[in-house]
Amino acid sequence: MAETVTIGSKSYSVNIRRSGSSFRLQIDDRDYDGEFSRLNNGSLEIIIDGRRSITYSEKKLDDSYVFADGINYVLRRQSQKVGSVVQDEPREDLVMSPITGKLLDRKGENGSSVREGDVIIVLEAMKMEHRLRSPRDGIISRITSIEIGGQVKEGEIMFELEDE
Amino acid sequence: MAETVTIGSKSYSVNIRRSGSSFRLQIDDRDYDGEFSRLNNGSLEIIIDGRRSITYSEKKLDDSYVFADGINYVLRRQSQKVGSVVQDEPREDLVMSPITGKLLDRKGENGSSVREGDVIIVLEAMKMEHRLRSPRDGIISRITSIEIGGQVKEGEIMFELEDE
Amino acid sequence: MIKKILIANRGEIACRIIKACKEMQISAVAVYSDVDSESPHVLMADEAILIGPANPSESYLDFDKIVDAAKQTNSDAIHPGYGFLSENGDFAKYVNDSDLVFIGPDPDTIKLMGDKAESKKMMAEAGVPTIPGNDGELSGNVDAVARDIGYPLMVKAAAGGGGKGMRIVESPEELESAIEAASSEARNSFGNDTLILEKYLDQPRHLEVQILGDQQGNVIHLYERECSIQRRHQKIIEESPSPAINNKLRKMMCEAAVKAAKVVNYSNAGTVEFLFQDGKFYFLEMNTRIQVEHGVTEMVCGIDLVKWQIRVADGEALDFTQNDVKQRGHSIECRVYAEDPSRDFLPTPGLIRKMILPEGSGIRNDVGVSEGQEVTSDYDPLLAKVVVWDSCRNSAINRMDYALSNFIILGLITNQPFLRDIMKSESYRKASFSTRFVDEHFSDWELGPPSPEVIATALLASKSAPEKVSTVSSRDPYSPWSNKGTWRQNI
Amino acid sequence: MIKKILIANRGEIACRIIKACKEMQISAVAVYSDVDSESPHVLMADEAILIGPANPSESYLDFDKIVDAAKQTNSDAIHPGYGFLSENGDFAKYVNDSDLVFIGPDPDTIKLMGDKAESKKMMAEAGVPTIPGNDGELSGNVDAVARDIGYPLMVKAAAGGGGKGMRIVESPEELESAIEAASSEARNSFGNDTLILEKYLDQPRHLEVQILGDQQGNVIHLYERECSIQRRHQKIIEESPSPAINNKLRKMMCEAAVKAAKVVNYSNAGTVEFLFQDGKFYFLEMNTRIQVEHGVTEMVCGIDLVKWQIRVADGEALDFTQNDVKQRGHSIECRVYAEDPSRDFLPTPGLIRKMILPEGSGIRNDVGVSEGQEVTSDYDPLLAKVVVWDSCRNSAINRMDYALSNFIILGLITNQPFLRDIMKSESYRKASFSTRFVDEHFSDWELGPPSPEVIATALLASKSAPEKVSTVSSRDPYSPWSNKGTWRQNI
Repeated sequence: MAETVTIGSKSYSVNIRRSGSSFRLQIDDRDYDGEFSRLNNGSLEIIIDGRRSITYSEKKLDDSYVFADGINYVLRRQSQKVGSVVQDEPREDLVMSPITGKLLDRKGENGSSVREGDVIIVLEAMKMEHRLRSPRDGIISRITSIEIGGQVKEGEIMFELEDE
Repeated sequence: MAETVTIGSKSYSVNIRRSGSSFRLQIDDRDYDGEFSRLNNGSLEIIIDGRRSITYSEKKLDDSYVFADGINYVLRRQSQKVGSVVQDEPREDLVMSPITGKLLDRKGENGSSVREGDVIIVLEAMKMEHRLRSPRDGIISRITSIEIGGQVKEGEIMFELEDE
Repeated sequence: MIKKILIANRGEIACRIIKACKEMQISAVAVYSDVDSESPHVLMADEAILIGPANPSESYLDFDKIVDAAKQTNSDAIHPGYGFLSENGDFAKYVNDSDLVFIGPDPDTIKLMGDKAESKKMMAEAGVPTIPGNDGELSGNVDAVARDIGYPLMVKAAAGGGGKGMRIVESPEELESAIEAASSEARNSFGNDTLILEKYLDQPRHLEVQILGDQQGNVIHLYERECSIQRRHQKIIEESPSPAINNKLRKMMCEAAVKAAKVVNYSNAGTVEFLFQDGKFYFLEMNTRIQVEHGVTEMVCGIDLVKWQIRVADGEALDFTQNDVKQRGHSIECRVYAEDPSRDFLPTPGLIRKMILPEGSGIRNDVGVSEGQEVTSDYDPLLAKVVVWDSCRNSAINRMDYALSNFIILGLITNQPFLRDIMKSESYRKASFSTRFVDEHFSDWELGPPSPEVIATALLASKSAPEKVSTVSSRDPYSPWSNKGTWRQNI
Repeated sequence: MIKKILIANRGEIACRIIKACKEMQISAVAVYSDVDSESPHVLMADEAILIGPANPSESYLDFDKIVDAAKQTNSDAIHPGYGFLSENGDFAKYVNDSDLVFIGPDPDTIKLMGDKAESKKMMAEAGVPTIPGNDGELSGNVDAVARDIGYPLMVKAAAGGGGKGMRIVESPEELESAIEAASSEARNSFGNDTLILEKYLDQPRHLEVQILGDQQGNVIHLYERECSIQRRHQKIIEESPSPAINNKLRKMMCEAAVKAAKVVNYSNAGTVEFLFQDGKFYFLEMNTRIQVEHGVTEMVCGIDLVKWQIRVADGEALDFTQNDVKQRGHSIECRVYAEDPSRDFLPTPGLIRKMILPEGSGIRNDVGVSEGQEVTSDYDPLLAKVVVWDSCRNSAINRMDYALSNFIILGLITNQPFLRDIMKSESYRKASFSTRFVDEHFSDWELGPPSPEVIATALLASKSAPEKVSTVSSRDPYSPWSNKGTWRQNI
């Protein structure tokens, strides 16, 4: 079953079929044949097209952390439903926290009318402030009820807009 | 149940009773009360008499490997049978290989008469030769049948003596 | 005689100071907040005292809790590290008043240097070059004032900030309208239309000189550091020597820094920061503490700054003179941060699931985290500093790229790929950069496309991998496997 | 132009060379035997070629397999490291004859220096001090010969070995009877009663001078190393500078070493070894390769020996002169071996279950093993070298003790505790030692008794430990936990 792997801002449709120590990897429209084995130090030895790489990885839910080619990567995996080609549009109405941190300020409440670019939420993480702005003109239909100074988690909904 | 722990050439009779994060440790005739917890980096935090140590350990069968106080220790554990006070005398007639390595030479065969100090077996490990000498005058009643150049394991019997 | 030091800090600098203590056979006391109970500085120290919750104002910034902890543990001195209370003159005074040694300069010196306007004035009077500008209110013949300062210059609101009431003026013709615009903006924004003129540096480098003074009045410099590679006005890559200055300028700047330090009777370690452009340097400010980037100076000069901080605080005199301090070779530091350079350097907390550090000749790792540790969003995202030394700048860059390409850290996003790309860039290698380097060359940085091995690893890791069979027959023994290696991959 | 190098070695030195290659942007090819298929040098290299079974004569010592591997991978050069084929003149010649660059001196130089009697004679003729003795057959006025050499001296069988036919003579009165006894013993043991007289050094130090020469005829020295701390005639601790010599002696010895190297038109890195006693030094032998202990010289002189080996082999001339080479500070190396110092340094193979290296300012780890690796009995038991640098010998010792006390290696017995005890010993700190140091001070060494924490850890580790609860209430926040730390424990 194909899945989508996202690295940074780019996504790839990938699939792997394994047989013993061999595998066939599909990335978008390209196929790669390879072999792999687990080494004693916990790394993987991967050979694709005669080229050998020693790689390391860790996993947490849908996130994979991979060290290869001298670079540390973070990959997010989502399985694709077969036959499903329609992807969810990003919902511009919903603004989520991009970080885990502290709620410093909330400049609005349910029913507030806001303009595109207005700062609605101020967060702090690692000594730096982060401002969440309104993605468009509208009215706040929902806003986080976390108290000022409280903890915010990455991905948590901060506010939602509706049309005026 | 008490057990014997050997570090280098010294042995200690030890026992531990644990309750939650507390423990009472007995080493020979002394008692120690302490607390312990596992830290996220895999180490143990041990507090005995108000003094804190961060220790690391690994285990393999009866061997425990412990890093504490800036020293790497190897401990061998043997459980003691309750009531058993008689310990096996070391058998002077039996000579075992102290190392894992290669058999370089065998200077004797079954029935050979040998003198104390004669070199009977020559081993090699890590580019160094090790000579196993006869512990006393006697006759070889048994000697390893491994061929010259073959592998020898630590603890394997190399030869045995009987009286002339 | 200092026998026990409390370190009023956390992270890599606390670890750095504890190591110095251990090597000097001085006991080290850590303080920590709730979330730091298993942080490396806590595990390394001889004693550790919990001083409060994660919020710094209730722990690492709390005068009383820190001084109490020092008293309780019979500490003789407090080392503030950098950040937190390190440049708080009131804290330094409080420590001294509590009969503890503050490892840093005199409280009055800290306070004086903390007042940026006052210290600039003092330095100008002492003959240290400062950024030209009018000090008081703008009046009289403005054209003449502007001509004296030279173009381009900046008109800015004295009460200003955040870019408001500020205009860059390229030529005399633009001056009048710029003053009018800035003045009106300043009035509207701050209710105060007082303006000042200042020379505008459009491509400044950030250079700084390391100073070390003792209580006997000896002050020496340990040459300069180049710290122009910054993001969000925070340094990420530093080096020494600076590739921008020749020996004559180096000498002038270092002597100016010593002069600046002597004016304030400076003792302990400190840094005089300069902006540098078009062959001229200007005093910016003095940092009255150890700097994050002190390691590059240590490697080039062969002098342990933290140990000397402790010694001079203990009353020892420097046992070497200016002539004994020589620069040898070249050193570079890269700061490894938990942040995402492709998303405006957003902090990226997370759990460090695996960490393997680079090792080898000329590589030094100053690390503040360990495998298994949760990097929370409570503190600065600095995870580690990789410092390298080699005989020349080019070799040092190659060594740094090697070191970074062997820095394995899994479980969170870091700027490691970004740092590698800077090391490989022509613009960095040519050393023709200013503090605008990141904006000019790396503002749209994105991680390059992954090789198939990266995807394969992610997809295969969750499956049970076969163990490697290492007999001769398992594969062609003479097949040369081409390891793509690391640095060659990401050009 | 060398673009790809095959490293005919394994372990830490292979890793060291591969790192130099990567920093120089040269491809590195590893060779390995069956048991090394997952060794670090194999994983680090750009390519890796299996060349045979564990037995070195069928792999790491096999001329043809190594040269074939170089040919197959289109390598330009072969670096032999130390040990194995590094001082085999025939191999060097075979490499050169195969149109590959041998990274080392000329094959003839290797052969010449491999003949210890011949090279001693040559050095004596060139005016390099050698151990005084009669060269040919003992005849004529033996008393006069002995007087010239000086007492104590040694009478030894020319054909001898193993201590037979050998007598130490303290004074002229003992000479005649010693010659008679040795002569008779020699006749009985070797069927040859030819005797030679040689000065006897009862407390020699082992000093050596690092040499570096290019193909243009430039030869410089990089000062001395002190390598007196040995066991089984193998070095375990080295340092630079030597605490035994003053600058005058240093100059004489280093100049003698350069003279020795120039006599044989030496190019590449090499080491001239001396014995030193009573203010006099004597040529012992020349090692025509990189030494295990080259790191201490690199740290003190700031010159990368392995990179220069590659450059001069490639025809580059040294870009610095003798005057540019300065000693700065003090460096010490400790070799961490898989061996048991309490059982006559018996090798102790095993699986490395955990390894954490020391990190920080002035600490360099040259490592040849990794976590998860089986250390087999097939090769040298050297696991890693810890090299430290600090401004003076005393600080360097403290830093080494800190570094060793943070070197975690679990799964096999190592000499780490032994090394720590040497660092702490008065005898080492006083630096008044000879090559008999270990025999004199540490022959009965045993691991000290463990603290209760050690036993507790062993017994508790197998039980499921509670996770640490880090809320304030879980324990008295103001209880100062006294971490026993490390180095203070084991005095």
